[in-house]
Amino acid sequence: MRYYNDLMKERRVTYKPAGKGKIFTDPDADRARLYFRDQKPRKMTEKVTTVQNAVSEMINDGDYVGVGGFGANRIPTAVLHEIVRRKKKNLGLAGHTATHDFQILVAGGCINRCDIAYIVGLEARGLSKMARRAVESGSIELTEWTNAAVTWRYKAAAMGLSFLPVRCMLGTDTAKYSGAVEMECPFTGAKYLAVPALYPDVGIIHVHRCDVYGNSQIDGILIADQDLARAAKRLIITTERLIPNEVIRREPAKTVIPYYLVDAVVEVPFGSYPGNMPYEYFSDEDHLRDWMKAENDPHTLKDFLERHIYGVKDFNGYLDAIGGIARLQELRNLETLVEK
Amino acid sequence: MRYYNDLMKERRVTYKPAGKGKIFTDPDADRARLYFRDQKPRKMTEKVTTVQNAVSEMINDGDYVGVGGFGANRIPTAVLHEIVRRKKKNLGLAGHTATHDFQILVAGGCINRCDIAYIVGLEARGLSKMARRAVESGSIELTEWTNAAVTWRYKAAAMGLSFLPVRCMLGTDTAKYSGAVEMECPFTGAKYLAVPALYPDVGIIHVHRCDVYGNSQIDGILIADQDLARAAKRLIITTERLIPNEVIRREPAKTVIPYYLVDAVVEVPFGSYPGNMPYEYFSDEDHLRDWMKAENDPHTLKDFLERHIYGVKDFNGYLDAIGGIARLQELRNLETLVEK
Amino acid sequence: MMEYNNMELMICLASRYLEDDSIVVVGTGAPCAAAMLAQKIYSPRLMIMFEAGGIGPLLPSMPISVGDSRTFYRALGASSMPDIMETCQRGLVDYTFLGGAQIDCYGNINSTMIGDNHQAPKVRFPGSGGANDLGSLCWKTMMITPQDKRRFTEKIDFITTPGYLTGPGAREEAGLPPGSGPYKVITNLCVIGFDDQIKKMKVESIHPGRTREEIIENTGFELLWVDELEESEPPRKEELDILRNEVDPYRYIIGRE
Amino acid sequence: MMEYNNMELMICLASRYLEDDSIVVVGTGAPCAAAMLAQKIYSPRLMIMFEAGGIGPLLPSMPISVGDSRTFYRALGASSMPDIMETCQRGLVDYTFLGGAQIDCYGNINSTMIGDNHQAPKVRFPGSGGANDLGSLCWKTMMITPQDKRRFTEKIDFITTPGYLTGPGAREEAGLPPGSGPYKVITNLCVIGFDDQIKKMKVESIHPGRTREEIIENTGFELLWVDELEESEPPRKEELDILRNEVDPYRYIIGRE
Repeated sequence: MRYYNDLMKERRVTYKPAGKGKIFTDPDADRARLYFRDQKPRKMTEKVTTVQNAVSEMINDGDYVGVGGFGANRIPTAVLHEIVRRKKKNLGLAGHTATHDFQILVAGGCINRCDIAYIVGLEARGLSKMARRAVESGSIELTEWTNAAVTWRYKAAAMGLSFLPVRCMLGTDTAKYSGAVEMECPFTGAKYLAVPALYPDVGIIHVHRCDVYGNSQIDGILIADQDLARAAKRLIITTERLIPNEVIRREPAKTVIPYYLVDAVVEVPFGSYPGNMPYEYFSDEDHLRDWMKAENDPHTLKDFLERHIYGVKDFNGYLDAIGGIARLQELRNLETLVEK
Repeated sequence: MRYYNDLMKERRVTYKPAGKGKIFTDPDADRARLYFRDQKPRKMTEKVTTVQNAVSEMINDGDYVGVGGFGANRIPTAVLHEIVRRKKKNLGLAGHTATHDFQILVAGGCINRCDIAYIVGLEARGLSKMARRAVESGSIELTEWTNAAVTWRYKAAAMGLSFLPVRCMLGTDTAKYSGAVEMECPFTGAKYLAVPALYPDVGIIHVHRCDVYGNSQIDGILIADQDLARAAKRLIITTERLIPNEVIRREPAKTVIPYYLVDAVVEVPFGSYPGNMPYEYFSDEDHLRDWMKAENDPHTLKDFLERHIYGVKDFNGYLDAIGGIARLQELRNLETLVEK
Repeated sequence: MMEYNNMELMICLASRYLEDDSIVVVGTGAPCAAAMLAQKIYSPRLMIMFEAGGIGPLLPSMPISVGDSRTFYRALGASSMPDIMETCQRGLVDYTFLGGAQIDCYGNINSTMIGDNHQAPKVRFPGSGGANDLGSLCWKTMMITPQDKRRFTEKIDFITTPGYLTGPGAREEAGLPPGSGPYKVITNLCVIGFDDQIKKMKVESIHPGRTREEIIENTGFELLWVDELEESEPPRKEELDILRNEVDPYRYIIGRE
Repeated sequence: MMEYNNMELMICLASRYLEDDSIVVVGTGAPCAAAMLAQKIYSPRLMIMFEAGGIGPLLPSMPISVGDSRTFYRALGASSMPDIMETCQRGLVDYTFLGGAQIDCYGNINSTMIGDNHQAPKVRFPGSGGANDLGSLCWKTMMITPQDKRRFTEKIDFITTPGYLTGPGAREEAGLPPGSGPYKVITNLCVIGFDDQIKKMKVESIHPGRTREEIIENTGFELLWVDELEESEPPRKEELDILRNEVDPYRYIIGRE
């Protein structure tokens, strides 16, 4: 039997920054602990509020934001629109497969720095010309990462650490424009990159259901939201529907986000529209195509945004503008593969 | 805004073993990758077998074993008894709140080395005199850790890494008798201990239900089993009941252990007895008390083991010996809080 | 005045230190009884967590194991050990309760072994379990323990769980989270806190009928004493009633004394 | 001989490389079509994973996003991005498919930007997404891409995803898992592998109607050629029928050419 300690002795090693990308958020776990101790409400109290109040009270100009879901799947659209309507400025963003969410925030001119895993594109749908122009103009400060790197940065924070070792990015320009650090394994000497914990100022996550305290259930894939919820200093939950606490207690294993992580709860039916909400409604590909088409011309885009965001009072106004219940019913049938 | 990179530059740091405990398993992630590539069956094929075959084909003398559940909760008792019946020798064990499982394996004289988080005791029930004698005799090589350290060692392996940084054990004798290494954070300079990934040769986990391929669901807390299943080189699943694959596909989010992690599947109703199986049956505290009482005298213990393990053909024989269906029905009523 | 035994006394006193709207991770036995009692009288919204994954259960009875099904009965969550430990590491858990075979003046605890040969100890205990993790990562660590010279010793045989280690600054120096550490030790004789400056045990109140001399006799190191030493308030009738009738009706814990 | 377009050709060829009983992580578009086609003809037990968490779905149609609900429709599992990425990092994933704007002779891929000013690039692409992760951590990386001088260049503007980096041993030297790396590049002109020794692109077969000269003209670096250069077997009738009628009936992908 081989004992690995026989190989082990005190030794000097080198930590070397792998890139020149900026780290926009404080990875310090002790400072995060103090914040969580002093600012996170342990009290299981009603947290139900409006989108307007959640955004005005919990998102400040300059904050760094992490958005749940995956681009145009289970995204908190209502909060993103409200951020735009309120003209929030100089936000930082975790661009963790940020597709339509990125598009919304860039349209509003809200972002001035971004940790990139995936931006500008909308996956199979093509690219957002407007977002692309904004990035190419140099108006957004950029640090490169990957989807796994950002998910692990959230996980580092969720674990209460200041870093995690990873095996991606090594040897590439992605690393050279990242904030990762080259290091080695204390046991094997293998090369790793260390990535810094990412504790966003605000996390925004849309869920299927939660109680008034914020105990939340999500159906289907979690993407990175179990970790984002734990990493975020403040957490806004929007939910398809509010449920009694009793339903939470009936199946405790379904609680992905417990109340003590949550600072605000808003009930927003169809809240991921025009994104896909698993088991509820499919993405509105027509509307997403209209948006991308509107970007061909600044005037058209201005009109489009006026019609759907600036000119409506709230998210329900937006839903009315895109066709209301009738359209949402079609998207429900698409999602559930019901043929009519 | 403060940028953390401004603090960063290439620098020399020290890695220093914090303890003299031995590391019993290979933490090397590259070797684990090659094992997983070459030996893990990607094929979604029927894996149903018997306890006898699973133990004889998949557990060798000298192997290092990780046991699922938590001491006397959701433990794979049938496999543990079969290991004893087959007189497996020189096993290593992850003593991750190992209570009745430890007691069984030590009674069989199967273990010669142990990563300790918690051994010898049975929580509120008291201590196993027999297990204590065995440990005090020096016959088992011991390395100290903690419950969190072992769970994170599994997680390091589950993540495909060779180590993880942790904030427990620091400053204590627990660290001095561990295999951890002192290191510091590449971003903040904070002190950490690095713990080596734990890839057991064999993992054994009892679940509520799985299909013939091994896709498994667990009700209630997972303890560390989501990570143990991913860390183990070979994985034996025992299950309360086999279910059709169709049931798995109906709620994919409930799959805690997908088939490609699983090497053998055995249907063992009441398989956690005398341990607690959440929502199914409570622990048999009378039987556990009888076992502990039998340890007062080597002869009594020998008789006890003969009656319940060596002298019965299989796990059903054991269940008959303790009172069969009638007793199990009582334990079911205890678990579900049904008053009769 | 009501009759009560030492275990009842310690549980009742401990329950008063658990603030409402806070989070506590407990083990089985007296700590769990104290938390349950606190919930029923002082801190109805105290959130109890168990290290194996249970979050905020409506405990129907005393758990036998920190991983048994009672620990997540009608709970708010049923997750995993890494989730709970990481919640502690992240700084969200206010209190924890530990026990041990030996404790020193800095609140360092031994639950591993007696003797000096680790491979063949004179007496082997279970080891850390989650104790080291909780004592390292939760904000305030409390202990419920009988007090005698064997347990309260100048030098413990093995530091399983860190108290203030060697004194002021030692936890931080070791890399443990600043601001965490031992908070109260509740014994059959007195309630002990820790001096803010030198981080050593400091007696805060003496239980009814006990004396300073008795405490000194039962302690293997020098204790500090607060200036205005008080008498501990004995168990109230409501506490004892609920403890005996609702928390531990079968006297699993309070019958142990 | 049947008519087919370049996209159909590439998808059919790619589908033949996915062994049965293996695991592939795919994105949307052509790779997903190739995996679905493989499942329906050659590798019924090929397990398709998506980086956002979908495991082994019975895909009812082509996903629009690697995180949409189709990616876990009647799936074996619906987990999370860290779970999938860690499964790759652990060495359990055999194949992945990537695309990109530029590729060099070592299979390094650029999907980040054109230009030399990172803060204000001439052209910005989405970035790595999961590409770097999958190309670093899966065993065999395949590409489906049109071939021209603009894409197949001597020096790419930005290495988003590692191929063999600077040649033999470079991946290992960088710390990437030994034994992983680029496997096949399937273009509209030919199928390209990588030389075992020098890790550079080596043409293995030329598509019907294409010539060596045409390939050279459309490549910005020197290619290697296998000694026994073959003609790629064109799409079979069964492949095209199933691709057109079952995999992509609305011609989302195959109509793009």
